[in-house]
Amino acid sequence: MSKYLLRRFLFAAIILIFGSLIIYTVIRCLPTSFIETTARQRSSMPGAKSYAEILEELNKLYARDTSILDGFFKWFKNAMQGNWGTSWVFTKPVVEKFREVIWYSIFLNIVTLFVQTFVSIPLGITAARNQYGKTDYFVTVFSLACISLPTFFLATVLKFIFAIKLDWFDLYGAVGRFHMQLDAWGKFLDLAHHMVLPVVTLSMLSIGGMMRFTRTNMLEVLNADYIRTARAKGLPEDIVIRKHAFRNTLIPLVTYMAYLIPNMFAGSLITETLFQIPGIGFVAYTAVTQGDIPFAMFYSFLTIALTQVSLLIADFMYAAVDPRVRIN
Amino acid sequence: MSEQPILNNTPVENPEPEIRLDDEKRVRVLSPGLLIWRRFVRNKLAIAGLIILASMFIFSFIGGLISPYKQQQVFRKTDTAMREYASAMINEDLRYIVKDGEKFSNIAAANFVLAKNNKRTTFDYAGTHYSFKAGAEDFYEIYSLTEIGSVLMLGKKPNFDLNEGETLTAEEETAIAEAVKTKTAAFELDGKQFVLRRDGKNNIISVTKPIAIGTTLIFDASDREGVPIVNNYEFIRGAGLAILENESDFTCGGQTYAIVETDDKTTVYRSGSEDEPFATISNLMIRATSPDVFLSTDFKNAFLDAAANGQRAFSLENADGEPVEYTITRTHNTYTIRTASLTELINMYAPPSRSHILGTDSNGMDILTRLMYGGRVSLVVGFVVVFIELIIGVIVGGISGYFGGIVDMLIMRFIDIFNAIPFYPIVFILGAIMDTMQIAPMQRIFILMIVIGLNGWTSIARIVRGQILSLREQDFMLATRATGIRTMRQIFVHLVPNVMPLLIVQATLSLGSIIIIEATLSYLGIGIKYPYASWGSIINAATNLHVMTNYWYMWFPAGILIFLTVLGFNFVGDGLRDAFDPKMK
Amino acid sequence: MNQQPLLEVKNLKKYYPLRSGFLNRVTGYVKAVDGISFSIPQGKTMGLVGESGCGKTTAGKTILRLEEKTDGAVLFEGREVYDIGKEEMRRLRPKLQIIFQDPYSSLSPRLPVGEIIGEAAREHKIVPSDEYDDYVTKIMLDCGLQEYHKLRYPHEFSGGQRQRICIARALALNPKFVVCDEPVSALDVSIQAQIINLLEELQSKFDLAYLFISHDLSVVQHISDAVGVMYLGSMVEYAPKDEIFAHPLHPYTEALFSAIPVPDPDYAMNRIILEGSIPSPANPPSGCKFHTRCAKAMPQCKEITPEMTEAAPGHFVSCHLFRA
Amino acid sequence: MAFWNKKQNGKKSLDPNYISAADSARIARENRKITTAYEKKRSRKNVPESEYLTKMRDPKNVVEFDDVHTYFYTDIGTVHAVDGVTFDIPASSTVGVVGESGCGKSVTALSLMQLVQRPQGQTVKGEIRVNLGDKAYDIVRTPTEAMTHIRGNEVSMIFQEPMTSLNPVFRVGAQIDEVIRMHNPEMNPDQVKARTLEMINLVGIANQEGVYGMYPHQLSGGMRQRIMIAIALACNPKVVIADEPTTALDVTIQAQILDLFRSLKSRINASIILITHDLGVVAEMADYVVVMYSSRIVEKGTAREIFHDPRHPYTIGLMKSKPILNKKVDKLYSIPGSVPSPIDMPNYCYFRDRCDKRFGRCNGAYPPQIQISDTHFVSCYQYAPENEK
Repeated sequence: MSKYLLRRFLFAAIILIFGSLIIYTVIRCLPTSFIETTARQRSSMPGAKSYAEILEELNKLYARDTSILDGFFKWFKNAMQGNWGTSWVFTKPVVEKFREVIWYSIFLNIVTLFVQTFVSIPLGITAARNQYGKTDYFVTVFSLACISLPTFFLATVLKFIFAIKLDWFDLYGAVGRFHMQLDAWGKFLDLAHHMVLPVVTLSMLSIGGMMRFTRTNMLEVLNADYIRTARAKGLPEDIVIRKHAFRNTLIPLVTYMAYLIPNMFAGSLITETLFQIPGIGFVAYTAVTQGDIPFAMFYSFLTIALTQVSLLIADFMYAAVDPRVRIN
Repeated sequence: MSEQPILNNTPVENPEPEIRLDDEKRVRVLSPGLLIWRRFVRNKLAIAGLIILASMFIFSFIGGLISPYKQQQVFRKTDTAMREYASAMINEDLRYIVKDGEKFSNIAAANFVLAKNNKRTTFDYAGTHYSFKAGAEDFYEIYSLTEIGSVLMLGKKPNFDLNEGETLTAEEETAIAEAVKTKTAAFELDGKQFVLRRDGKNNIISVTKPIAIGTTLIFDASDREGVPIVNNYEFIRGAGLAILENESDFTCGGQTYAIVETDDKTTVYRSGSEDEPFATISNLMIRATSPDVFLSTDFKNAFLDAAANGQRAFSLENADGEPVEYTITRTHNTYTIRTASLTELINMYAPPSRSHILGTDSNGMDILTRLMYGGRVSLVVGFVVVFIELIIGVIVGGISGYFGGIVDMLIMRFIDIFNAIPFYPIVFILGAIMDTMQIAPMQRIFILMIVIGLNGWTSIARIVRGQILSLREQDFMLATRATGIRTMRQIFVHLVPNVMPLLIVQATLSLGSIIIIEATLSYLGIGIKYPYASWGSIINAATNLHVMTNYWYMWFPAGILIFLTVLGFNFVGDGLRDAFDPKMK
Repeated sequence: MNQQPLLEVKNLKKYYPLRSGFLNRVTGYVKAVDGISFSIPQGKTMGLVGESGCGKTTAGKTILRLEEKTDGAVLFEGREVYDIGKEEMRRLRPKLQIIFQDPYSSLSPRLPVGEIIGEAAREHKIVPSDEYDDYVTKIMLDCGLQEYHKLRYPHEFSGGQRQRICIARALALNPKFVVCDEPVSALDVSIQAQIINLLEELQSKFDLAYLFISHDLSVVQHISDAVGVMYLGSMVEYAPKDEIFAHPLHPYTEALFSAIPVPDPDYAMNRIILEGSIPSPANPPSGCKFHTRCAKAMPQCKEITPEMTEAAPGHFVSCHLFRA
Repeated sequence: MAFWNKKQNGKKSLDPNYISAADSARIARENRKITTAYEKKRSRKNVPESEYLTKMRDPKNVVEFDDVHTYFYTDIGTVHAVDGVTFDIPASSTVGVVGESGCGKSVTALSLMQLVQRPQGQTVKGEIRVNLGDKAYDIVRTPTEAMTHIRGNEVSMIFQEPMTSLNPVFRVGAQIDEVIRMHNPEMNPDQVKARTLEMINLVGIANQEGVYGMYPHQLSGGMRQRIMIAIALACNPKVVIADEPTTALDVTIQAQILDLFRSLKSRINASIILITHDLGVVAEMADYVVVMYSSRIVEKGTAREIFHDPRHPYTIGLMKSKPILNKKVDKLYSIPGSVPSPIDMPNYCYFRDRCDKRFGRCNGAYPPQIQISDTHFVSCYQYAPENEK
C-alpha cells in the first residue's frame, strides 16, 4: 500500500512539474511587446510599482534572461520557497491575495457539492429504478438540460428573475452594503444570502452530470447478478436498492466526485465572475484577463496541483469503498 | 414409422412444410440498421433532439438566406428629437447691403469702420474715395466719390476747372462757391450730393453716389414673398433713411411704406394693407437653423415676447393650426430655440416589432438576423473544432491503442500532463494578447477554433485507445492476424468501423460542450468579436446591466438558442449511445 | 512416428511478465505455458485437455505465433515458425488456422458473412478472382451454410451457425493444420454433435491436422488420436487416445476422468474428488505443481519437479510415481 | 397512406428476413400496451390474500407448475419462453430440468421466484402453486410484498455464475447473515452469526471464521458457489432451485460441488430443482427428470425412466449426440437443424422438422401428453392411440 502511495505521489509530482513547465513555457513565449505594454499600463495604476521595477521583478522571478529550462528551475525553486511574486493588478504578493479570497471559493464549492450530492444521487437512483418510465424521462430531460445550460446564461436568467424582477437577492457581490455593521451571525446570514444564486447556478450545472452518472451506473449495477441474488434472498426492493445496489454504485461515484473538485473550481471561475464573488476564480479572472503574469502563473500551478490532489483523493476514496482495490 | 398410412384427421395436402421451424427465415428479425434505428427511436428524447437540431440548422443556414436583412445592416429610424430650430442674437455687427451694380469690398468695409471710429467722413480704398453719412449709430449710407473737377477761389470768385465732359449748372456753381466759403465739406442740391475736398488752394469737387448701406439693423420680411424686397438695397435704404429722418413713410419701387416705431422695434406696413406688417426692423437677428424654414413674424413676436419675459419656453400654432412647443436657452446674448422635430437616428434597442421580430441591438442591427448568422458561426466553430479533435484524437488514440506497450505508455502519460494544464487561464491570457495585438476578428475565430480543439482532443484519444485496446483483444482481431490479413486492412476494415459508433456518439456530445465553451468565451469577450456574431457574443450584451435589465430580447433568445442546440446534441448523442450500445436489449 | 510430423512442438514456453512498482519493473512471470512438447502428424488430431487457466489456449495461440513464445520450438513441416520473416509468415498463415471458442466475439461484427469467409482467401489469392465467388459459396455449402447467408451479418446467426462460419473462414484458406480452441464448449449439445461431425468430415476430406483444445474429456476422446493433459501450464500426461483412456497414469488425469458425470442414474460412481481449487498460475506450487491437491503426494513431490518419462511406449507422464 | 404502405412492402421484399420499420413500430407499440397493463396490475397495493391463495392438487407436492406461460415482449415479437409447462416437485426429491439453451428451463425457474426480467417478461397464464404447509400460494398472482417472505425463505435459488452472484462490496458472512436476519427477525445477532457459521461449515468450508470475514473476490469460484449454496439453504427452504450450478466451474470443482449436493440432499429437507443442460449431472442427481424443448415439456418421468427408456425422439437424440467417456462410436448421432426461435410458433409438434421419426399425424396440432407409466409422460404422436386426437 505504502509502495503504491509513494508511486502515486511521485507520479503526481511529475505531472505537476511537467504541467508547470508547460505553463512556464507559455508565459515565456508571450510576446515581449505584450508584456511591456501590460507592465507599462500596470505601472501607471495607483499604488503600483514603477515600470522598471515591475520588469525587473519579472525578469528576476521568471529568469527571462536564461534558457527556458534553466529559467523554469529557477522559477520552480522560487515558487517552492513561496516566492510567487507580486500581482500586478492587486499590487500585493500573490500568495497574500490568495489567502484573502480562497475562503469564498471553498465555501461556495463545498455548499455546492453538498447540494449537488443530495439532489442528484437520489434522483439518479430513482430514474434508474424505473428506466423508461415517467420519472426517468423527467430526470433525463432535467439532467441533460442542466448539462446543456451555459453557465453565463443560467446566471443571467437567475439574476434577471430573482435579483431584478423579484428583487430577492443582490445582483452582485458576496456581501451586502451594510455587512460591516452586522454581528457575526448577521454577517454569516448576509454571506449565505448572497451565495444562494451562485450556489444554485453551480449546482444546476453539476447536478446534470452527476445525475446521469448515477443513473448509468445504477442501471449497470441493477443488471448485475448479485442484485438478482439479493432479490432471490427475499430482500424487499428498497433494501436491494439502498444497500446492495447503492454501495456498488458508490464505487464509480466517489471517483467521479473526486474528479469533480478541480472541475468545480474551474467552473466556479465563471460563476464567481458572473456574480462577482471575490473568490479565487473571480480574482484569477480579473488578474488573468488583464495580463497579470504572476497571478496567472500562480493560478495555473494551483489548478494543476489541485487536479493531482483530487486524483490522489480519488484513489483513496476508491480504496475506501471497493474492497477489491483495498487488498491490492 | 414414416411408412404408416396417413390418417384422415391430419392435413395431407402439404406434408413437407414450406418453412422448417428452425429455418432462420421463419422468424423475421431486425436488420442491423433497423435495430439501431429502433433503439434510437425508442428514446423519444433522441427524436426531440433531432428535430431541435434540424430546426437549428435550418434557422442558421437557411434562415440567413431568407432573412430580408444582412448580417451587419444597421437600421435607422426617424424620431422626434429636440433639435435646434432657430437662433436669435442681438446684432452688433455691421452688415453691408450693396446697391445693385456697385462694389464694396470687405477691405473697403474695414476702412469704413476705421474712418467711422476716427470720426472721419471720408476714406479711400483702391484709388476710390468714399464718404458716408453718419446717421444714427446703426445706419450708415456709404457713397463713392467721383471727381468732376476742382474750384479755385480767387478772391470771392470761384474759378471752376471741370473735368472733361462734366458740367455744372449755375445754381450748382453758386452752391459750390458758397460751400467753399463756408468750408462745408458736403452738401446736397436737388438730390445730388457734392463733396469738397481741399487740395492745397484748390478744392476738388466730387459728386457722390450711394453704393452701400452699413447697418446693424436687421430687416426681416414678414413672409416669404417679402424676403427679396426687404433684403433689397433700395428698401433698406429707404426704410433706414426714413427712420433716420423720422419720417413716417417712404417710397420704394413705386410702393409706399409706412413705418410705425414702437419701443423695441420698428414695423413696416405696405400702404394699402396697413393691418398686415410687411417687415420688421430691429437689432435682434433671428435665423432658422435650416435654410428651408422661414420664420414668421408671429413666431418672432412670440419669441420676443417670451424672451422679454424671461420665459424658457413658448408655444405657437404652426401653419396647420397645431400647437408647437419651443424651448429657449440663452447663452450670453445668443438665444437658441429648439423644438421637437422628426429626425433620422440609428435604431438602437428597438423592441420586438413586425419588421424586427426580436428587435434590434445596440448597433441597430436586427437581432433575429444576427442570431441566424451567429448560429452559423457557432455551429461551424463547433463542427470545425470537433473535426480537429477527431483528427488528433483518432490518430493519437489509434497509435496508442494499436501499438500498445511503451508507445501507449508514453502517449497516455503525455495526455495526463496535457490534461493537467488548466484551460481557461491560458485562453484568458491568449485573449488578452489578441486584444493587445489587435488580431483581426476572422483570425481570432481561427485561433479560437484551434485552441478549443487542442483542449478537447484528449478525451477522444482516450476513448479511441480504450476501444481499440479492447477490440484488439477480441477473437475476431486475432482471426484477422491468424488469416494473414494485411495490417492496413486489419485497421481500416475490421478496427475502424467498430470504433465509429463510439466516435459518432462522442463527437455529438462534444459538439454540445464545444458550443458552450465557444459561447462562454465569446460571452466573456475573449471569443468571437464584432463584426462577426456568435450566439455567445450576442449574449455578451447582457454584461451591460442596463441591457440585461431593460432589453431581455437582446440576450434571452440567443441563450435559448444555445441551450436548445446543446440540448439537441446531448439528446441525440444520448440516443445514439443507447442505440449503439451492444449491452442494450 | 517415423514419418516427419506436420507440426512438432518442443518444450514450448510462454511466460507473461508481471509488472509492478513505479517503473513497471518485471517482478515475476505467469508461466502460462511451461515447457510442453508434442507432435501432430498430417491428418491427425491431437487433443489437449485441462481445466480453465491451465494454459491450453495460450499454447494454441503461441503455436500459431499469435503470441510470441518465450522459449522452445514450433516446427511446422520441419521449419521453425518463429524463424520465418514477417511477410513470409503472413503468406504462410493460411496453412495454420484457428477456430475460437466464443462464436460471438470471433466474427467481425460489421462485415457480411461472405466477406468474413472470403476476404483472406482473396487476399492470399487462394483462387483466381473470377472463381472467387463460387469458391466462397462452395466452402459455405461444405460447412452447412446457405448461399443467401453471404449478405447477412454475424449477429443474425445462432451460435452453431457462427461456429460454422468460423470453420468456413479457416477452411477457405486451404489450411493443413487447425487449432480448434474449444470449438464446441459454447454450443448446445445437439449442435455440438453437428460441429464435431463437421470437423471430422472436413478432416477426412481435406486431410487436416487438428490441435483440439477442450475441457470436455468425452469430446476429446471422441475426436482425438492422441491426448495431452495439462495442469497449470505443464503437460502432465501425453499418450495415444486409447492408451490414456484405458490406463490413465497421472493422478490428475485419473481424477479428471473420474469427475465426468455419466448420463446413467445407475452408474456406480467411483469418483476421485480433488480437494481445494486450482492454484494461481502466477504463483504455482513448487516441485510437482499438482502436489497440493494430489491424494498420492509424496514428500519429494513438494521439492522436485518431475520429468516427463515414457511409462509405456508412446505414453508419457510427468509424475514421481512413474520414474523410469 | 396506402402508397406509403406499398412502399414499405416493396422494401420488405428486398430481404424478407427483416422486419419492416412499420411492423417493428407496431410491435413496439403493442408490447408497451401489454406490459403496461401487467405492470399496473402488479403494482397494486394491499392485494387480498384470497386472490393468490390456492390449493395444491396433491398435498405431497411442494411445488406444482400448472400450464405456466411466461412470455417476453421483445422488439421482434412475443417470445413464448415458457409455453404451457406442467410438472410437480414432490417433497424431498430432486427434479432435474434438462434442455438446451433457450428452451425455457431457466425462465421456468425464474417464474417460480417471480424474478423474470420485467417489464418485458411476464407470466401471463397458469398457476405455480407453492405448498407452504398450512396454505398454498399461487406465485403468478402473489404480490411482490408477499413474495419477499417466500423468496430465500421457502424457495431459494443458486445461480450459474458464482463469480458475479455475490455482492463484491460486502463480506461473505454479512451476505449470509442478511438472509437469515431477514427471515428470522426474532434472532439476535449472535444467533444469526452462529447460524451463518454453521451454514458455512455445512457447505464444506473448514475455516468458517476466516471465510466469514472475507470478501467474495478473495474466494475461488468453487468456494463462492459453496457460499451461494449456504445462502440458499440458510433458512431451511422447502425448495432450492439450482440453475446450472456447476456449468461455470471446472470439471474437478464440479465434482466437488456435486458431491456436496449429494451429501446435502440427505441432510436437508428440501426439494431441489436442478436446471442443467448436462445429462450426466442430471443422471447423477435427479430423482425425476423433465426434458424441455422449445418452451415446452416433451418428456418427463423418473430418472430411470428417462435414461433407460427415453421415448421422445428429442430425448433420444440428445442422449445419442453426447459423446460418452469410454463408449466408442464412429460417428456421433446429430439432430439435424437447430433449435427454433420461439416466436410465432405454429400449432404442430415443435420438434417435427428435426425429427427423423415424423409421420403424418405429426402435421396435426401439438401432441398432447401421453402417459407411458404412472410417472412417465411424453408429448409425441408415436405413442398416442390412433383414435386419440
